[in-house]
Amino acid sequence: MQLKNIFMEGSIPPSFIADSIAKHASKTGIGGHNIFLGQVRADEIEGKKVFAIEYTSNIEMALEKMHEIRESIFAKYEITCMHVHHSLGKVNAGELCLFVFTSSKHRKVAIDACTECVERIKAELPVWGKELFEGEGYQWKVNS
Amino acid sequence: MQLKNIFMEGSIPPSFIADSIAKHASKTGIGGHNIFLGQVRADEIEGKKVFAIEYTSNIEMALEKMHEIRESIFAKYEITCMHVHHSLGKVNAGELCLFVFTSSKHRKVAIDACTECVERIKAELPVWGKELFEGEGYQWKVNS
Amino acid sequence: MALEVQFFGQLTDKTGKSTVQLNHATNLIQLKEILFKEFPLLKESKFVIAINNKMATDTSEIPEHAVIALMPPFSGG
Amino acid sequence: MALEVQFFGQLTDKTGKSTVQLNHATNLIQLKEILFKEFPLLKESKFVIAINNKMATDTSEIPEHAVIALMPPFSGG
Repeated sequence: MQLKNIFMEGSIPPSFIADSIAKHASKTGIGGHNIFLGQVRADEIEGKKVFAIEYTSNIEMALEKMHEIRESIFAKYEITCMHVHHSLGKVNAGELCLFVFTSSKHRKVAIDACTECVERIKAELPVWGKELFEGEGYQWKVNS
Repeated sequence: MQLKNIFMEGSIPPSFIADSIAKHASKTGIGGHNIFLGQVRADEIEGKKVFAIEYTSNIEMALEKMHEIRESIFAKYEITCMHVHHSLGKVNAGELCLFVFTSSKHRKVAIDACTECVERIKAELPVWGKELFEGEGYQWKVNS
Repeated sequence: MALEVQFFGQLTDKTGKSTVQLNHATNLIQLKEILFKEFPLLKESKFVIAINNKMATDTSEIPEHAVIALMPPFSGG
Repeated sequence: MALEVQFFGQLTDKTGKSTVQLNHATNLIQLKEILFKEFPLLKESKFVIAINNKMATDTSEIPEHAVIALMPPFSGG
């Protein structure tokens, strides 16, 4: 089975999101899209400021898990399509690292499917973020 | 008081959405964005197919109501910003007619604020959609 | 010409116009009587009424030179 | 060289490397004993283990030439 690749090197450019939205103009059964975007925060921890997050993953396992999440969300919600993109490598503060995009005939379905997908990605995908501090040093990101 | 204009003539281009997203790169306290997009469906009603929706509004009242909705959502949710754009005039099937964009430090806040805003827009803004059929004829849209 | 009455959405199909000028009516009950006589199809229509951009009830008083908006159920988005 | 063990995220700080080759271990209890001896800092770390990309428990058997992944709490997004 060919697994869909969700990973891209570096940040997700806004133009990539626009292209993805534009591709749905031919799907005239869609009434609502919901998009979640994760953006890297310049958090300050004990006087040190995060300037970027560096993402790594157990890629093969992450793609298998994402396939499983996708299947279960398509089974649960009447969505027309779902797209997921996650950064690997360095993403600067203010840049986008996660893009989850669901579409459906009805808005509530798109919103609920997107929200559930984001939660599952954060909890279940073997991906790790290393928060790099300005100057030097780092800490490992912890998801809440 | 100068009310923010949410209306634009015709459909909302995906590039407009990308520009709006890109403007948030300098707000490095944001951790999550949520975007809802309404897209015009080519519904079929008794053999007739919707090819566009034509939107009209009681504009002054709509902008006052939107201001009230904005204030109450900012009071209820810890969001960094919220942007709303709605089409007036003709929007073809497959094109976007509504763009609601919220940002927050934490993802759940952004998602909840966006969802509530969309619901309130649909229920409370004096805007009307006229569904235009291919060939001829129309019917007035009813919100569910 | 003391009042302007505006019709929105599907109400424009019932009245054939988007606005009419009326002599004064003191409250909405009286105003609706006048409108229903001129536009009988309005009687079967659902709508809310705003006076000078504020939502009104049947007993709301109508000031001079008011702008009255008859608005059917909203269907934006 | 019968087993490959991979470390992810903060575990690479505890081991100083991202992968090691080990002789065979029959199950995860035995494997962890070997790893904890070589990398004592791992003992205080939280992680889950996958064998050939499948989540495993302490009693899971380890096939020949397996790839074992030690993964700390996920923090994607």
